[in-house]
Amino acid sequence: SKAEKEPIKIGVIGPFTGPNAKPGGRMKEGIELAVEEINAKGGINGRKIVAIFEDDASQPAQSVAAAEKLTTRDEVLLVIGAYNSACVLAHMQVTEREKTPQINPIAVATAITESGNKYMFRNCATNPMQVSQLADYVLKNFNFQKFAMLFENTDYGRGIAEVFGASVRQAGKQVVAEEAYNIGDTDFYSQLTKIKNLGPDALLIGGNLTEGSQIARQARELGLNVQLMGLGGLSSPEFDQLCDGANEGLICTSYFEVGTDDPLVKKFVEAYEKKFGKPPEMFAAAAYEAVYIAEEAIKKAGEHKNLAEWRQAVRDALAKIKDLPGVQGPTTFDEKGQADKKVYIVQWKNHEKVILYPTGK
Amino acid sequence: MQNFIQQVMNGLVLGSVYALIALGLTMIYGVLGLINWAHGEFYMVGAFVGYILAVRMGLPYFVALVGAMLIMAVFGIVVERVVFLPLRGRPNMNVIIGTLGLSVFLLDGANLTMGPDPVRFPSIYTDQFIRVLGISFTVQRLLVVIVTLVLIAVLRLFIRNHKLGKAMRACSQDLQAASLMGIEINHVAMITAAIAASLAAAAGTLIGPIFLVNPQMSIAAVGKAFAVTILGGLGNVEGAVVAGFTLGLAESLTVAYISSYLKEIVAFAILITTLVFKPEGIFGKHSVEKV
Amino acid sequence: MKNNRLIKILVLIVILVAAALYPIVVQRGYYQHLAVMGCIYTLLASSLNLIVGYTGQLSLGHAAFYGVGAYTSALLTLRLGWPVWAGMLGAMVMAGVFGVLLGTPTLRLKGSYLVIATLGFGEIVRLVLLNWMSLTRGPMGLTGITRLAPWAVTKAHYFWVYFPIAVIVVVLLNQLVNSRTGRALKAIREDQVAAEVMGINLAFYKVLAFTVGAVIAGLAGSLYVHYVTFVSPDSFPVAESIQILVMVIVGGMGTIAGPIIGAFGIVFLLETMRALAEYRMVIYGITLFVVIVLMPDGFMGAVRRVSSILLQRGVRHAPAGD
Amino acid sequence: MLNIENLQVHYGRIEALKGVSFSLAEGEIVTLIGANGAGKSTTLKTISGLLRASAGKITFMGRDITTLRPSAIVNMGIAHVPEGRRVFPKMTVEENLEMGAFVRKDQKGIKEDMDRVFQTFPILKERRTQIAGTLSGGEQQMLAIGRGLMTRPRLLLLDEPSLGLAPILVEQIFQIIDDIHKQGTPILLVEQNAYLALQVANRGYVLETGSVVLEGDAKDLLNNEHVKKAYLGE
Amino acid sequence: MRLLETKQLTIRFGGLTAVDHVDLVVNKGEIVGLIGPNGSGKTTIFNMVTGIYTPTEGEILFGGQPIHGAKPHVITERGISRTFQNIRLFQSLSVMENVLIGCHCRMKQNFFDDLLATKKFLHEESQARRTAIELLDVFGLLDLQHETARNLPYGLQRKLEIVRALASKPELLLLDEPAAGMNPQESLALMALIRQVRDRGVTVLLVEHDMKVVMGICERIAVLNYGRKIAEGTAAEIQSNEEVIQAYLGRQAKTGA
Ligand SMILES: Nc1ncnc2c1ncn2[C@@H]1O[C@H](COP(=O)(O)OP(=O)(O)OP(=O)(O)O)[C@@H](O)[C@H]1O
Ligand SMILES: Nc1ncnc2c1ncn2[C@@H]1O[C@H](COP(=O)(O)OP(=O)(O)OP(=O)(O)O)[C@@H](O)[C@H]1O
Ligand SMILES: [Mg+2]
Ligand SMILES: [Mg+2]
Repeated sequence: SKAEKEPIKIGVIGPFTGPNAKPGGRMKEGIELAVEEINAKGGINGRKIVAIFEDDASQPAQSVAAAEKLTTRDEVLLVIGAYNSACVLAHMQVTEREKTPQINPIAVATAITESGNKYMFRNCATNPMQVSQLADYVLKNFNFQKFAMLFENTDYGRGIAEVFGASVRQAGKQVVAEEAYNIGDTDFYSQLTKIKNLGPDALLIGGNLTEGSQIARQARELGLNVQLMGLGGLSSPEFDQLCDGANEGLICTSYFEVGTDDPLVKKFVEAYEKKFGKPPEMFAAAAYEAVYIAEEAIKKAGEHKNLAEWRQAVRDALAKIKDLPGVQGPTTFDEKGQADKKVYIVQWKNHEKVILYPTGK
Repeated sequence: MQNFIQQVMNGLVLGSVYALIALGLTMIYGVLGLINWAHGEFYMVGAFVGYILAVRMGLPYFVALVGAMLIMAVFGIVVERVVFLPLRGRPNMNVIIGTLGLSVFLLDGANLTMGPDPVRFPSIYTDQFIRVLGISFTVQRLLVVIVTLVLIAVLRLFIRNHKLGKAMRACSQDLQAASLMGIEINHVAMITAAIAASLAAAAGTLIGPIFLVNPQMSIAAVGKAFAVTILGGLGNVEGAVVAGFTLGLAESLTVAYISSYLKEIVAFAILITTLVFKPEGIFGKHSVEKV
Repeated sequence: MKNNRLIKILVLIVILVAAALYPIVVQRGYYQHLAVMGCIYTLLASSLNLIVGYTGQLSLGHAAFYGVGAYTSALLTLRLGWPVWAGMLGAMVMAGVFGVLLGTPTLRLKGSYLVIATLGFGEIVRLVLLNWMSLTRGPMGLTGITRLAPWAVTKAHYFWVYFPIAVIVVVLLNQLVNSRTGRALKAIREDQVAAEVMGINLAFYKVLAFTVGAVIAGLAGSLYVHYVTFVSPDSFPVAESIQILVMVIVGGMGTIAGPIIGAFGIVFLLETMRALAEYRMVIYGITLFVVIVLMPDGFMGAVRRVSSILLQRGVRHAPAGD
Repeated sequence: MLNIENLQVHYGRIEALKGVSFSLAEGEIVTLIGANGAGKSTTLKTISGLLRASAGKITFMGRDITTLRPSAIVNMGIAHVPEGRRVFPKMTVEENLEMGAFVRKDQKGIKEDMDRVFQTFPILKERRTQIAGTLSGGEQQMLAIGRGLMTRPRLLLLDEPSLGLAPILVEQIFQIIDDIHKQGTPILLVEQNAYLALQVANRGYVLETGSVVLEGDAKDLLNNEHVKKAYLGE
Repeated sequence: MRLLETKQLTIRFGGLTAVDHVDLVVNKGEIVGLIGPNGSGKTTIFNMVTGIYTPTEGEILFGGQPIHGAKPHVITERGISRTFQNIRLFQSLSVMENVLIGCHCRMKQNFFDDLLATKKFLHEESQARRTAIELLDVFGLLDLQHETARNLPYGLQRKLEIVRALASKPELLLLDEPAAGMNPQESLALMALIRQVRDRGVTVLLVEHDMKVVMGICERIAVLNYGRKIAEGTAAEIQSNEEVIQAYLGRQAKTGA
């Protein structure tokens, strides 16, 4: 019948304009690629899928409107997104109320999966997960006594500082500086001068690549020659480009590495490079993976005439996903919808990343 | 002490940035009487122009700087004709909304054409360091301060000695009466917009190599520029300069000696406290309204 | 006079009935959501209009009152377990206090100085919300905020509550601006010195305008927060203040209908423009500029101009001889 | 030297001038009189380019100036002392006078003219460094006239120069008008004080709701019954 | 009975003494003229009496009570109202609204009465409207009550300013050059109006350069020069005072305006 030929609609919320338009764009690319691949294989259960992208410009109110539109006007089967934790926290009550399953590939605030929302699934490591892995690694492998932290004044940056600081103190080491900055700041000389004066052994940058690269460069300009550490975005090729060498030696966590020999990753990197002419980075990978997780669940859920039932079935299928291979490693959701994801720890050496952990790869 | 000197130096660089951006803003207000909400975007567009000239076309840095200023002067004239002119003489709020339209247009236009990604804008001076007495900074930073001071001096001379300066003041007080004095208001308006835009271009091209260039750079800049403009007294060129440096130093020292969380608040707190005690800005002259 | 009143009441009834039917006719939750947001923005725009349009005090800090209301209501219900209606009252009181706080120091400021000072005030409030971690949880925001009521499940329910609230507030504002108080505000807008010499206490009425405006914006904040059930400082940037101002000006400031038209108009316009994808904001920018140049007095001003032309025509066609 | 033909001016859709024609010859003082709102100021503003005519023609010294911009018109030598003073409120008295000489380059002549203005209005000399916005009404009026004279015009347009001036100054102003005239500068004078205006003028035009209803020799108009009744209050 | 009295009233702006130890008395029911050369301090005295400027020295007594230093709105409530040398109407409001604003300080309702349209509101409002209509009628402006103030011709704007001032039910009315910009015909009509106002029990203090008006209606005239009072007396006395002629009237005063 006609209904069966209708494509399956997936809603995507992300910042396609505004301050985070850049990572938003990567996210979009990852999704476009996955959708294209799945449709090329003939879709899911014989149906094509379409992604409907809605911009939230990183503003919670707009994010709510986007979720409302996707769930009630476009009547999508499931939602993927968004980028900012504040936006997800704002709109997740919409998807919950509409009983629409949501996969969140990027936003890392713990509260997202801690609130008891049965329709929320996250396929990336939370802040505490990645930060404590980094802290463990650094504390175990280096003999640093004094740590400094410079982080963005957002839930993301604050969360990093909190977890990292706790680990450091627990190990009996010292946090000598905790400095904040705002997104969009460009000059960090003041903070870095202050930090330099306190003589730390290592500096943790808790922020995104734009500000992170500035911090790395300005630290070098000021002659602050300490071990730099970072998270997430600081492992991307763009970061390396923007740093102009200032990232040499920086240790950083990474959800996704192009250089591993996992066949899934290889295939993804190849296809992405072909389509977009550049290597993928973590946000593209996470979003790409989210589409495949959705595919698996939709496939398992089977056909339903009634949208509400169908959504419910997809949700239940998501909850049951176990060891589903993906470009960020296997996905298994716990009862809160959080996937247990390991992260890589890498180090920038001569514009290349050397994987420090896990050592086997 | 060393720390203090370094922080003062940091503050001076920041202050130059603020002053340079605020100068154009205060001139447009002073002469045309309009609050240009899109001034941050002037700065951003100027930075991109400098970037294209210097990096993509490979022109020497100073050639790119002058080139960007000239190109943006033309840009300023176009904006004056197309946007400011229809808003001339309209109430404040309409001007704000009208130039807000321009600002949104330029910002998202840049997002579309240049992409949202930040780009690096290296100059030969970004990798030359000066290290004395344990304080350090790049030559580019020093350049920012020096070129800013030179531009300010030139601008002052120009405004003081050229008849245009007087014409600008007259225009800001009564456009019609000014035209009756034989002042060609349209020329004054265009020249003002041209100067303001080219100052913004200078700011963008000077600062681009220190930081990064991306469409979003306009947003952070404009709030500060407004604070500086008001602190210095609207339309007051000297005021903008002093206020710019004051704010730069205040921020730098706040981070150093109080808390980096308060850095942003300091700007606005200074602004509001000043206005409460001196409603016409630090350098505004207070005059009783004659009834 | 009497007739006029009757017509007004009839119009009001028609509007109310139409509104009550809206969520029934328009089933899609999305459009219902827009209508709910329209009500909230109506409160915001109408209250800003009191300050800007009627009193002539150009303010770019309105989102601060909105934010204070939202946070107050959220914290009172969340932390102290107050019922939602009490949270709303608390939000209004607290926002009102902030209204006095902003109104008083800006008494001496005029024109552009006032604009920038209010902008600074808005930023300070946002930054405090962002940095006072122990109270607001800073950038993390507050989650799990109490819903309006246990029975308020769908957006239609919210609309049925929020719309009458908006109507009541607008009716009260309409009454206010046509009274002695309203005239005093308008006099201040027109000429402060003359107003004072006519016996109007400048300080009192300016602060009053800011306070009443803030109270209503605080109410809007409370309505917002019990609807979205999440709040973070990101929701109240300067851009939000400007957006509200755009609604007031584009609708037609200094009129009662203007801000309402502006609020619903902009909410729906921006959503309709989603179809333009990444060109949305570029085109929005151009639209704003063109609208403000072509309709300097906003939509209501344009309506008035057109109708006066039509009326004039009518007079001309009337038979000669008085 | 100045010729106005069938001048029409609109404010929006309101027609303020409905086809006004008049002329002014070399060395003449011509006065326009008329009730409030007759269109006198509108006429002057149109001549000096502040307003655009919707029809009609203005020629000055044989050149069509109807569509020129104010600055060009000033450069041709027409100075307009506008109604309501319009001094630059935040400039000092001295700066205001300098602004009057904006298009001139002869530093010496400017200095001389400035001294002459101070001689004519000694109070301005006393107030030299005061901000013009805080001057009394009459002082501002003097300043506006002085600023107009600083242009050293070939034709002077005066809009109600005696407004708000003390009687002794009104006398003086008319004396000055006479002096300027004697030095050969023609003047187009708009005045409420029709009596004085017609006394000093060579010819006059009576404007009523946007049209010229009477014109003639100033002396004749002084004795005209209609003028006497409507404008001289006799 | 002394209604207004200034004692040694002085104000300085920087180095300039704009008003210099002026003693002035206005009795109830009088029309008093205040004249003097431009810049002699007339408007400045008005500004001090109405609270816009605070005197540097001296006192202002109104009905025996000191009012110097009080806020303008308080002084208006006490019963002094004024017009401005440069017309300051509420330009974009209607004629009626302008007058109702004049009634402001005589209306007794509070904010909540206004907000909730209480009985008190309705009563006060209709009372004020009645006052306004009556005043507008007297001044021949009633037909224009819905017109926007800005659209009125100059002469009528001056009249409206007077009506607005009267709406606050003042005991003392200060008029600052009400005849400026009026032609002789219109000035005559204005004189009649001012007399009428006085006959309604309002005391008038008048600043005016049109000597026909001043000499025609003022019972007493005070003359200022350089901020000092140089003469005081009846029209005839003033007109023949040599110092006043020198400083202000000029030789041909009688022929002119
Ligand atoms: N800016 C304006 N907008 C609309 N109408 C105007 C404007 N300026 C003047 N008018 C109208 O044009 C007509 C002529 O005005 P104008 O100022 O020329 O009169 P006037 O003869 O100079 O009077 P006055 O003696 O009052 O100065 C009047 O009816 C006036 O109301
Ligand atoms: N705010 C002020 N600052 C400085 N000087 C002032 C101020 N107000 C008035 N003056 C000066 O005080 C003097 C008196 O001014 P005022 O306006 O009282 O004169 P006036 O008698 O009303 O004159 P006119 O008849 O011209 O209106 C003037 O010389 C004026 O320049
Ligand atoms: Mg006139
Ligand atoms: Mg005066």
